[in-house]
Amino acid sequence: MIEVSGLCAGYDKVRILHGLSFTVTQGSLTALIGANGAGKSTTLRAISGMIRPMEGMVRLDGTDITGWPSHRIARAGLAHIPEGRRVFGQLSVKDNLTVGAFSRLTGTRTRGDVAADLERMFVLFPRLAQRRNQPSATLSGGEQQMLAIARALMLSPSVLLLDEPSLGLAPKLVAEVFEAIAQLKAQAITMLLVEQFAFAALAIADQALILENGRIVLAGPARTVRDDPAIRSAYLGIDERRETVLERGDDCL
Amino acid sequence: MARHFLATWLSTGLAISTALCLVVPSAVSAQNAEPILIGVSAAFTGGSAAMGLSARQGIEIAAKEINAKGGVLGRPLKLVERDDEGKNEVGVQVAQELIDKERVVATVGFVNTGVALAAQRFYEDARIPVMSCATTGTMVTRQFLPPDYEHNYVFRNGLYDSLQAGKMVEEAVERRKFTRLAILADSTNYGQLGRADLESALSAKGVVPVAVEKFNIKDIDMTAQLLRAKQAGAEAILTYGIGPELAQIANGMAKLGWKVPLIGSNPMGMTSFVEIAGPNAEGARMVQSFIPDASTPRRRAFLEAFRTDYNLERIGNPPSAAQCYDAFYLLAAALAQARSTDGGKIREALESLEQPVEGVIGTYRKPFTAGNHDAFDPSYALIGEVRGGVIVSAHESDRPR
Amino acid sequence: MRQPSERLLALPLLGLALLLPLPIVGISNYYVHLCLVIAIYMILLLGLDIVVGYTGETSLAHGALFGIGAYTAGVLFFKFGLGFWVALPAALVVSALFGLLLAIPALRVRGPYLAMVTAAFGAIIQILINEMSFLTNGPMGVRLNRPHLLGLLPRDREYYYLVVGLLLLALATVNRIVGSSFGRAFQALRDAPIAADCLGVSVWRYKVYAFVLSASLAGLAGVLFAYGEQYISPNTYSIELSILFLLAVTLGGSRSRLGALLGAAIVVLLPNLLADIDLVRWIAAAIGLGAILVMVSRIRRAGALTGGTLDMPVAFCLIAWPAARSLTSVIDFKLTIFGLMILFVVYQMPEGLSGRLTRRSGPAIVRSAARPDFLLTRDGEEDPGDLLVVEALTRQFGGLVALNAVSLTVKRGEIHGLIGPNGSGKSTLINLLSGLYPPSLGSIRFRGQRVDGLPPAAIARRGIARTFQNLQLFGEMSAFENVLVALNHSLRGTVFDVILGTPRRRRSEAEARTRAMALLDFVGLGELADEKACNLPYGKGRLLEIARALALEPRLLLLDEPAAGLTRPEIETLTANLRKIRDQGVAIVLIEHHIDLVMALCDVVTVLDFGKVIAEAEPQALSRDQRVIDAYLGVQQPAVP
Amino acid sequence: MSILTQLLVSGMSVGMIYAVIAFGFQLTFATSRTINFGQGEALMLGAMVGLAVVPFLGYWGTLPLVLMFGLCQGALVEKLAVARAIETRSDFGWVMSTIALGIIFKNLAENIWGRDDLKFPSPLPDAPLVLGGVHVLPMELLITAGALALMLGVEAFNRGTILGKAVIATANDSGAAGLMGINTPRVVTLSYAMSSMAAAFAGVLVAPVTLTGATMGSALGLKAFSVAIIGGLSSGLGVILGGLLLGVCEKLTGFYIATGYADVPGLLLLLLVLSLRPTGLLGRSALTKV
Repeated sequence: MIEVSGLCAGYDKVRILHGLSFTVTQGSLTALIGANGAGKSTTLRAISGMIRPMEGMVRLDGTDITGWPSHRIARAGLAHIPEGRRVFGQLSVKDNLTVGAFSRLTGTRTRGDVAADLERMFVLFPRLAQRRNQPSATLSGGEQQMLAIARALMLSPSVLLLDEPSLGLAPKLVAEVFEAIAQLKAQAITMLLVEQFAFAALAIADQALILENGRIVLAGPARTVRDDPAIRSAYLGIDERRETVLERGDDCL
Repeated sequence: MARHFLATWLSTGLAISTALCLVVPSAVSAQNAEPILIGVSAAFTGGSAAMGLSARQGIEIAAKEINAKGGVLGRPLKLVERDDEGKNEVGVQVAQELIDKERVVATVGFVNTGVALAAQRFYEDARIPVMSCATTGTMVTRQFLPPDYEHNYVFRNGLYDSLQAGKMVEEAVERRKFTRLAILADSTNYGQLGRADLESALSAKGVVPVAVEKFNIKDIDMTAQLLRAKQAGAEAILTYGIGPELAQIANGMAKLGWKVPLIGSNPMGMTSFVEIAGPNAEGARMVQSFIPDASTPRRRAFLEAFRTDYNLERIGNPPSAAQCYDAFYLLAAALAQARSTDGGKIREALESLEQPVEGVIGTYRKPFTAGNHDAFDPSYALIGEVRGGVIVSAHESDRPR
Repeated sequence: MRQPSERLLALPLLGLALLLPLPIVGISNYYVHLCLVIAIYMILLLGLDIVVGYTGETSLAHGALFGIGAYTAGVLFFKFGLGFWVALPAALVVSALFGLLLAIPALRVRGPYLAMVTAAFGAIIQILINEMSFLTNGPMGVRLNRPHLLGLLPRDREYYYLVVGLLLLALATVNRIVGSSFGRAFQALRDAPIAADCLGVSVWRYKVYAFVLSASLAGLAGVLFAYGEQYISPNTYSIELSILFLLAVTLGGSRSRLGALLGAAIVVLLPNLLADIDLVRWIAAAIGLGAILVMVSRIRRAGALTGGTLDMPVAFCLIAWPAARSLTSVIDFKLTIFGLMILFVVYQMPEGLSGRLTRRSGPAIVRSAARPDFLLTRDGEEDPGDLLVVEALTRQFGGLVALNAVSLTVKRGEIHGLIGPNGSGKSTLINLLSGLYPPSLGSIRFRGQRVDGLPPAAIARRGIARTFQNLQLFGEMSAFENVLVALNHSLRGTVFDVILGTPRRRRSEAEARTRAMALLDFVGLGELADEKACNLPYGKGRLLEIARALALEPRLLLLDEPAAGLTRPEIETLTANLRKIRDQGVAIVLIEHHIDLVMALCDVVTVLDFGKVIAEAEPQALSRDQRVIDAYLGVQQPAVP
Repeated sequence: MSILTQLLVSGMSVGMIYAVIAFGFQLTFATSRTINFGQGEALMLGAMVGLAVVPFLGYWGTLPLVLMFGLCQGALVEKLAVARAIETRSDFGWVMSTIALGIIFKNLAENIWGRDDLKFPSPLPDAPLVLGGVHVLPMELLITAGALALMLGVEAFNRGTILGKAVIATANDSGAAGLMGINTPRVVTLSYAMSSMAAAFAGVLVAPVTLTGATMGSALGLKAFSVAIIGGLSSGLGVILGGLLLGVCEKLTGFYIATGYADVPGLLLLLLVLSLRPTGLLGRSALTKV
């Protein structure tokens, strides 16, 4: 469970987030939606410790984790799949997954059966199994995204933050990624999802948060947000055929 | 919290108490008479530090001895020591500081010829005598000769290059009859000035060196230089460099399995050469002004002082220490004779010392004249040899002066 | 109105005024010489500061450049018997040439790499001076005699005044330059080199300027040093000297004339101070006392002792005194003390000493009344109907084809939308149009001329301006200065006009200031003109980028997501502004995800997907295009319950 | 012919010395994009500490102690000079503070061990081996073997252990590594520790054949820096290649051109490499993203 209250964050002296407060309840999937520059990625980064919140509080499963460095938050059970995949290119697929279990292998977190989890990932993502010993830099974009998700799961997290998992993927792969997310939801992992395909994200989410210029302008059940034409025209753009045109992630190159 | 509290107050207390100590003037048993200030300018850091430190130690021992006997003119001698770092520009600053701020009556020291050449003009202008006791550049005492200058204030008792080069060539060409000689000199102005003197001394004997090579300070491998000398068919190597690199040459020769005699200038006598080259140093010969043996009571006391004052079994560079020690005595004698701290009078006294001055190198009888400011003549140049890890006289005839 | 450069000048001038009478009132030669060396070092540091402080590069070659100046004098004297007055201009020219040489690698590498290149450069120079005995007299060095000047004062005093005079001249020159478009350009290429290039401020050109200027000052210092010391030898100009100069800049503080003075004074005086053990003990006691006072005030403020009461620096200061007390001679520990000072300054005073003493100020801001006749472009020439014609443009990155045979035409005065999913190549297209990447294949014609393959600065000067998706502002400069940088093209005159402050230069500078302010007002940032760019909120930063791009007086404006991060009222202002810009005849290529903005503004929209143009149409027609819908929604639409 | 071979062999053994020091630059550059400008001093401290304990433990007994010392010294450098600079993202900061620490270490060593160069006893016979007319010291062979062993050891550590993988992960993407629960600041500290360990090890390796004293590091450190840049700060094979190239270049120029110019081709090579391939001979290049 994540509880965020009064969260302000940004880069250098520039504030991006202006006092966010929301809760992602245990085992639910919340979609975070907003235009480019609204502060979606910044929100995830401030929660996972990649940037230090300027004000406010973040709690993970009841523990105050505000201002903790990211590695400590990871050890507390929060996994963050950062935007742009960011796999460790020099390491093989298997080593990427092993490093994903770093905090389990080096003590503080309960170890469990890492080897078994590794095999489970290869079952979950059969494409990765074929490339097990290949340096991850040589994988295709879709495979890297699978690897990034699998790597995060190796932490056996209680909370998972996903930042634009569909970014730059061919439509077929997008569907695969969403399928995987749906499976995780079935395992009752708490998830916060930033997604450019707002329509698709709302379809699988329980709750929705709409972010505008660093402020939450609307929070509610995903279904309501999706089905209410007034909300859609006010926050998501115009008519539904074009709606996703609004919601695109950051551009690459 | 409590720990911080304690730590902070402890340190605060410490700081306050130390600050109080400062206010209480440190008890110094000063003699009543105002001391005579003598400047010491030498390299205590940098590449020539080994020689500079030996020089400083020699001077300090001499000053201590003289002060123990009541000083000069009833006044103690106080040393004002400054590190010129072997850098010309620092030497210039030090000279001006000693002259204008500290107002020394004379300065002893100087290791680097370049520093001496850059800094001496200020002493000359201020009419303050300089006893240059570890420089080797032949030019050092000849920078301000009449008639261009009224009087020359630079004196030296040290082995200057042309003297050393002459001795090295004599050893190589006359005594040992080598005709194919290679010169290895370092790339500093010490090495290159010496190289020039060596070449002219050789040409005076009608010998042209078969190879003239350079190496840098801190070079760790001399293969290229040695192979070039070997290729040229050298029968012996004349070196102009300082201890550590010379040791690398000796070691490099051993590595290449090419053993020809090494004949070097004064710094080959540095402890670092003998130690680092170890067995490869055996048989190397070099020009020395002083070979540390306890052959006279004076020398015994001198070596003993190093042991007690500096805890040194072996002096880093014995000639520098001995030359500077003697230089200080010469200066003290001149002060006594001049009965004045006026630079001009001291210079006059130095140029006409009436009493012989006994030093560790020898006894100086009228070492300087108005026309000659170098106390040493070729008879001061001895040939030392590394035997069993120590430097001894190579030739019987060179035994104590 | 007070010129800021004068304010900056005031403090060092004060220091110099204090130093000036010293040599007259019969002070000892020692101090005169110390002041002389300080003055000479200061000249060099003024130059080094241009490279280190303004362009943000590291140079370990300045010791060698200093040597080049000194040896220009040395060689002229030694080989040709030519004296000071020939050496002075000659050294400036020779060292400037070497600066030019040094600038070449600096164009290719930065950071530790550049540090190494400059170190290697310095080492080679030193070896050459040492080895080329036929020219330089090698390690034996060269002796020189000071020039005869007026003969009114002793020679060394006269020389001192000469050096101080030249220092003031150098100071004034550097002040003029860094306060001018040159200084702004230097800082721009430090903060955001890519943006500088895209604003027509050629990184290449200004880096060369900076290095040449810096090298000439080093050369000037070198020749003065040679005649000041009257004896030079190669071993002086080593990497240690270069490091010493860098340390002086660090200690004194960069981007500050006062810093140069302080830095020079510290590195010259420190060894002399440390030689005096009693003085050192007093100073150490004072430092210890200061540390105690700091601690006491901290306890007062916190109301109790906390962990912060005794931090590392304070602890260091506390042990300074007992340490000094226990040592009989600190001179042996001189370098340690030096090192500790640097660590202290790097962490406690990253701005250097001068940063602590003064507060920086930007250039004077010209407030102007709103001008209804404000024109975005003053270029009278008529554009062709097809302003920009892109044909079969392809760009590959390794195996990835980011842009695949894209063709499009932007007409005069139209707003051309560019949309498409992420990774579809929109930003790549903008980067190719602005010259950041050369195309792999294909051509770009702008106003009828080929521009593909031209460097960004050249393209910018032909009339294509852009903004960046990830802000590329000159962070350390004010909003006003950010716009001024882009107005460099409107300034008349050369670097000599800047140094001399000629009327035509002043006039165009004043015009530029007025215009910069007008542009800021135009985008609605007039109130924030003084604010440092890095302090601006995200949305304001985007507006500033637009103002900056407009300062180029472009015929084509490339906007990469200008509305991202803007609030609704801001978006409305932006919409209105973009219309105004178009109405003045400037064409716009607009990448934007706010679809309502695209719909409202664009005359035509091109849709990219996977590097290819999949549609080009009027906005209204677009929403009915099945290919576009597929690209956005994905062919296999996720199941919706 | 035998002269040429001799020069090549001598150049290569010197080159391996450069390479092993340069290797340390690479370790820290990978994880933190910073390097220790006091690397030469780390080498010197290793040699001096080794010299201090060698009479009690013997050469081989000294090694583990020196390696431990190197680890600690590197960690100290990182804590004092680099950590804060990384935090504040100040480029100039770490350059100046590592230079400053280097100066301090050198000065302290001068005051502790004196300014003279000292003899470091060689664990192997001083007599050269003659292999096909080429003379080579047993110690030189040990240096080459030791340097290779060290590099292979570090490589094995990186490939084989979870901690090593964490180091590579941090080098690849520090931010993402943090998300895996890797304490990246500590990994940077570790890389500095390993870098200084490599330098200290190099110190004890080379001390018996070079000069051992407080100033031994400066010249070597600078040479090693050139090597790292020539070879590429991101390539392990690069530093070996760069080292060999520089070492051989020096010897060949010294013999065939003039000994005074021995350093010039190396420096020219450096300038050339940097102007043609700024990331070094085997370095990877990165495209600036806008």
